[in-house]
Amino acid sequence: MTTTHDVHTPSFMTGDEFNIPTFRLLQQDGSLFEGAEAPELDEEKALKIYRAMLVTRVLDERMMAAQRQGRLSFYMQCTGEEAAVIGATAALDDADMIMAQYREQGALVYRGFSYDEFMNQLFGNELDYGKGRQMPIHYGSRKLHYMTISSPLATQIPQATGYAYGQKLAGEGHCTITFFGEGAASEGDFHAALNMASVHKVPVIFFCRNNGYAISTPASEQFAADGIAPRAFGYRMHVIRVDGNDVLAVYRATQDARKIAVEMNQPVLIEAMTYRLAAHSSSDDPSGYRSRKEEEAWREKDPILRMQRWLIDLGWWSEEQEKELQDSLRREVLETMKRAEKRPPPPLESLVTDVYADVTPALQRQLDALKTHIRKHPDAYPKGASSLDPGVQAPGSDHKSSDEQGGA
Amino acid sequence: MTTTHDVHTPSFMTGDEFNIPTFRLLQQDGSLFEGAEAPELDEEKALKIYRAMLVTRVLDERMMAAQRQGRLSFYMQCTGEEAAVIGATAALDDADMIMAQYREQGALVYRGFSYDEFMNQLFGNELDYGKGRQMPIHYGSRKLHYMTISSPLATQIPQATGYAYGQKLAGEGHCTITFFGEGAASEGDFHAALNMASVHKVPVIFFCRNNGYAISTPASEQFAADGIAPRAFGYRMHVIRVDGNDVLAVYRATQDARKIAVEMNQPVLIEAMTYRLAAHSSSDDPSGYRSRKEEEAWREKDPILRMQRWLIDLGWWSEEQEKELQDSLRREVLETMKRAEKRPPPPLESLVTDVYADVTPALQRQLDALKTHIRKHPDAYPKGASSLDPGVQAPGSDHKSSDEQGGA
Amino acid sequence: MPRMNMLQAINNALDIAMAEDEKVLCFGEDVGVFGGVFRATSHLQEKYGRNRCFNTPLVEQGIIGFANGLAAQGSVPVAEIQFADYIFPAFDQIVNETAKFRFRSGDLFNVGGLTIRAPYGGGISGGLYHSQSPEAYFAHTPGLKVVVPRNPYQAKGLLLSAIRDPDPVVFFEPKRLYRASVGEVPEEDYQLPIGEAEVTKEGSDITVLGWGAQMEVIDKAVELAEKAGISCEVIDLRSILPWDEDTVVESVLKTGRLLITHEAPRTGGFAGEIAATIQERCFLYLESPIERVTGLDTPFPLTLEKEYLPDHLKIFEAIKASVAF
Amino acid sequence: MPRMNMLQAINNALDIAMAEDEKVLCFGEDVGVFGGVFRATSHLQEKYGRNRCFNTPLVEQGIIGFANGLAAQGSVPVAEIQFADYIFPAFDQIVNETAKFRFRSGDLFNVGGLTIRAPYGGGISGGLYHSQSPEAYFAHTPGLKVVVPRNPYQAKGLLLSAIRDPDPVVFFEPKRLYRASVGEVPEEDYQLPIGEAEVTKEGSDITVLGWGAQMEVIDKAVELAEKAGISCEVIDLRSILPWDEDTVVESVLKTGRLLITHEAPRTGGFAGEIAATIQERCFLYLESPIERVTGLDTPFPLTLEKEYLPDHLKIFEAIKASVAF
Ligand SMILES: Cc1ncc(C[n+]2csc(CCOP(=O)(O)OP(=O)(O)O)c2C)c(N)n1
Ligand SMILES: Cc1ncc(C[n+]2csc(CCOP(=O)(O)OP(=O)(O)O)c2C)c(N)n1
Ligand SMILES: [Mg+2]
Ligand SMILES: [Mg+2]
Repeated sequence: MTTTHDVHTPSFMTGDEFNIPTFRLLQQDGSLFEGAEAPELDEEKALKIYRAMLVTRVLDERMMAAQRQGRLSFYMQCTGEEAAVIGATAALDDADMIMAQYREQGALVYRGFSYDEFMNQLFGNELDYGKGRQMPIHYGSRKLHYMTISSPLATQIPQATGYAYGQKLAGEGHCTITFFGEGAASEGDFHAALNMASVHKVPVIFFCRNNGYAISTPASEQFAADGIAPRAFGYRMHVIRVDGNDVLAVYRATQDARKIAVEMNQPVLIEAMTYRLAAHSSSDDPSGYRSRKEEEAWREKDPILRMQRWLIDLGWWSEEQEKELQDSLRREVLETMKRAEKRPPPPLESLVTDVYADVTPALQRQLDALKTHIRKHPDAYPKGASSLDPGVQAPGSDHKSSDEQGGA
Repeated sequence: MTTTHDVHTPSFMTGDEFNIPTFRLLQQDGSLFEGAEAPELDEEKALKIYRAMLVTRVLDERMMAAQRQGRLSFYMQCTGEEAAVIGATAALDDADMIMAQYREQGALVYRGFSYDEFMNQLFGNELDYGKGRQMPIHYGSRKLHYMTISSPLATQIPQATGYAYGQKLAGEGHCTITFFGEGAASEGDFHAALNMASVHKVPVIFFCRNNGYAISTPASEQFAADGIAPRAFGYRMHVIRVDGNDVLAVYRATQDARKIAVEMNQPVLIEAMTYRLAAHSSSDDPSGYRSRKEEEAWREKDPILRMQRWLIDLGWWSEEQEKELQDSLRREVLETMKRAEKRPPPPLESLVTDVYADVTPALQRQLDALKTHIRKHPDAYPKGASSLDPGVQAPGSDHKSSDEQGGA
Repeated sequence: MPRMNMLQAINNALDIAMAEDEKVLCFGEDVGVFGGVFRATSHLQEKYGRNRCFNTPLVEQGIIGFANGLAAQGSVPVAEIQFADYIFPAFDQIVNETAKFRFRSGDLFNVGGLTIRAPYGGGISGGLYHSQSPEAYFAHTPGLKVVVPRNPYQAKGLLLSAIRDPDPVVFFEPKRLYRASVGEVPEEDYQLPIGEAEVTKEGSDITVLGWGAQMEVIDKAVELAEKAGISCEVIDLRSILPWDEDTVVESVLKTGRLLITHEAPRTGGFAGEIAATIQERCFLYLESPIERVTGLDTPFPLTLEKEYLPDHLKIFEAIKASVAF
Repeated sequence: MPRMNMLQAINNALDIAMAEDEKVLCFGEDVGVFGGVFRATSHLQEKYGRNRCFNTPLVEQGIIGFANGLAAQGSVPVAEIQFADYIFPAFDQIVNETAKFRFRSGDLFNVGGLTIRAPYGGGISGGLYHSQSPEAYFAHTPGLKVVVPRNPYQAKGLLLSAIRDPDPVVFFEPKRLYRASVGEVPEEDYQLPIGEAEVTKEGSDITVLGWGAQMEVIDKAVELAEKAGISCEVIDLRSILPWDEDTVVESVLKTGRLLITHEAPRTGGFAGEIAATIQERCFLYLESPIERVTGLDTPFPLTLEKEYLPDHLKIFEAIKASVAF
């Protein structure tokens, strides 16, 4: 069962006997570390990555502002972690499955989720693929192989193991990546997922964004060990720790991880060391549990700036391009936001559809009763009434919505 | 957060980079390994340990036979794992808490649980501390600091962390040990327990009996790593692997672990490498999933024989003593079994007591209705009727039973 | 027609489903080489390979998490939980994930392919943790279907439907019937409808409703009642969620009386839901209060299991009381 | 008397309990320095130290497992689950362990000291996973007590009782009332009884029953009803398990009508249990079917939350329908 040698005096180990290094390529000034080699990345792809990082940042800034203005009920930023999320996504095949936690909108941006698609979800309007059922930031896209976000933490991790097992049987050479925070990694589901992936030789990449906090709980109160990485040893799983603010290192590590997953059918754990620069969410105020100084120190390590400098050094990007892009992105966000806000809510029927493949008789009865009730008190239920009364409902909006689904 | 060095080429680790040795002292012929030193253990204690191992073995043999004769509904043997369980228990303070899985009757034997106490539980009679509510082998003893067994696997592991945290706050220098199988260690509860114990610096010893199987599932389908031990690295927890059939090594390792727990307020993981020599339970037949040859190889490593040889070499034990003890134990088991079998069942009230500290009005109504019903059909419910009808009920048995509880 | 016990019928259904569709996978604790602790998956690994029928590590939350992912991917997992008593570590994956997968994604993704099988119920001297009947927990969870078969024929037909149903199904197998219940079962593929109750006996004085192993118990009680001159209509609910209100309503409108029985504790058990619905829909037709004959509001006992269980005598007495009301 | 909102009242109760008994500990995700995401545990770490009020790792099954062990040891843990929606990973520890601890050990060991607090319910634009009302799952679990307060005064008195109760209590706090519900709350220690409902308004035509945040909604509906000439008796159940059958029975014997409302989905919700019991105990006195006004049998929605919720208008209409039956 075990292949180890005997000893005759008791010796305890703690894991401090060995070190897990951090893989880094890019310094904050945009130059490579001595001895470091940039991954193969042509200008087009590098700029695609960079643009996705910038789009994500701008989207986050604008939407957080919109939330503060009361236009949006809730928001969560990826800010500070764009390199980790987008670097990893760029290293995958676009048809690989992504099962994310909630702070990974960058992955969607990279794969081409449009501003409109973001906004429809954020405002839960009739075009939201999720039909206005989940809180803002719970995106999903079938065409982009991005599993709809679910709030309960870590549940997606064993699901990723299962999804990837199915991919292995299908034999089309795809893998699944699952993103999660160092906090979520405390859940029992994490342990189950890694163990099953190892035992069943599953092509799945477990990507931990170790951003130092789970809401207010610092990593030091989340676990006593040197990060998440050493947990891989418990499952004899390939593991690498990477500087999560270093897009080149993340890209390269994920490329290699994908090879291990797809070619050897073995799971890999990646721990990306990064920092949640913003508040946990629009409901949070970090000043209660961490210092400005700490935040400032990490702001210095901004992953976008780091990549920008590298691109400028290479001559692939310029300050003018930067300014122009930022301006146009801001404009675009605002325009799409205005569009999305104005769209009607999903139809009343959406309350009972998709509970099952078909609406059950009991649910149909409940819907009918609700319709009768709302017809009695239309003013009390403006959203529900709007889809009941053809005068209020945008003509054909119902149909449009299901049309749009085709592109989900 | 992490203290490790940087590298600039990606390097994946799996844990194969380091080895976890197995701590062993005693060879199968009863002599110590070269360089090995026996733990301090006087004759009296050594014989107490040995006797407990033998009592456990004899109890298991007889009760399994009784099960086969149909006298008992179910049974589970500790056979092959006596050294692991009893060696560990002997290294503790008698007031340390034990939270076991179900195969650890040896610990109770060592602490002085009587044959009568075993039998009353096994037959679920009126003297069973558990009032005939749980299946056989679900022992518990408050006075012996042995938590009542619960069938759902691994639930006791985080409970042990909590119990030990309470002990730490109480400041009386006690710790908790929790026993579990390598199968149970796959549960999410295990991961939660270790992580919380590390973070909160809890005096708890996690003792894994890695006996190669979880019912029919071999360890190789339970996890891919080198045993359970490397999981400790994920939590920066002290860990030691020990030959579980070597009572001296287990004793010594647990002594040291207890020191770490109680003096440093730090948790320890012990992985005892052993083998489940018998079937999983009386409901199981291992011939469907493992070979006789494998079983034979492990039978050669019998932990009781190994200790016996050591004792005989020391002149603390003899073949005559062995025979005499075995014979008297067998007799005693049979006699107590007969006594226990004949005892009446727990009273009908025991169906509704202990659900809450006090019987609720609704439960009282349910009990009253049941009594009325049974009085109508006494023959259909001989056990329930016996405690209803004072003629059938042993006089004062109710009272005796609660008397006995005083010693639970 | 061959005779099978319930285990053989279940094994046969799994065999047919796996033979027909290579996307069907069976897994769980000890289901591989050993064929499951009750042997419901016997020989499936041999026939379909280790990739499609396998042991999992001992972690129910992982088993169902894994199964949810597989189903989302398009596979058709049939996950076994060794005992229904051990389904609770997977409760979050079932209640928050399985049940809400389609709804929350607006049907972009679903886990409709998933079937969760678990041996369930009492009567085998299993005590607290090998006897529970947790159907009511799942019946309060929109998005799930919950099915309990009463005999081998039903088990095969309903399990095949469950596996092919577009929604996730929790399939509870009354384990005390595994070997005890034997009957004729067609060798070929067939399905029985999910969501439809079955009137197994017509009668006029009272409707007696149950599911799973209680159906045998009901039959014994009804035999006594009929001897006492009471004409009973008997209904096997079969699907706990969604449940067939209309069939029950129709029956109660006729008989004017209803008795519901289940092994689970009374408070919060599914009989309460049925009673609440029926008193509403049949208010003016009820001639006596709807009776519930259930387990006590306690954990499941051992030595006094017989006293705890809602047996035929308790049902018989309740039938008499209802008719005499 | 000072005015407090529900959060302040809860914080005050915890403070009193911790000051009085050093065995009382508060822990959970973010409850330490931060004082909990809703700030229910504000300043407790400051006052009582990190040993008695602390953050746990993010693992609900561990939090409750740990709490069970602590309670068995003799401590008095008050464990917070950040949202009731996230209690399900701990379901096994609660349902199989907490609830059965005393019974299975014949009272050798118990976890009666345990209280589990969780913010619960809808109305805060929380969607599927920040809105659930899972009380019925726990109410089907003998061995647990389940309590839901309706306002700050009730919250403080019931929480102090829960902490000191000899049985484990699941304490659900209607989070939409946290800041919205403000009232007079005595500064000193007091307890309110667990297991007793409260008649908050007397009336003669119909009994309207609820708990938690629904009580406010009921009050609005009743106001409309009284204006329409219908005299309503209002009952706050307060304890879901054990529940106070006698108070409800007494009221229904008087009014002849019963309406029960909760936010949770209808099927398998606790209103079903109440209806089933009351139709049995008040059969001959009921003048109309017992009505249930509840959430739909779906996961909790977001954009159409208002349409989903059992609001005062739905209750008002149901009151009218019941009286007009
Ligand atoms: C099962 C569960 N428990 C608790 C929560 C509440 N919650 C939401 S986010 C969060 C912190 C997560 O931290 P981490 O995993 O580190 O991710 P990060 O926010 O840092 O990206 C918590 C406790 C939840 N969503 N699900
Ligand atoms: C939560 C849970 N799942 C499944 C079971 C059924 N079961 C009982 S023992 C067992 C195997 C345990 O193996 P291990 O932990 O290695 O202990 P061993 O029997 O080898 O001592 C299983 C699967 C259970 N009791 N609890
Ligand atoms: Mg984090
Ligand atoms: Mg084992």
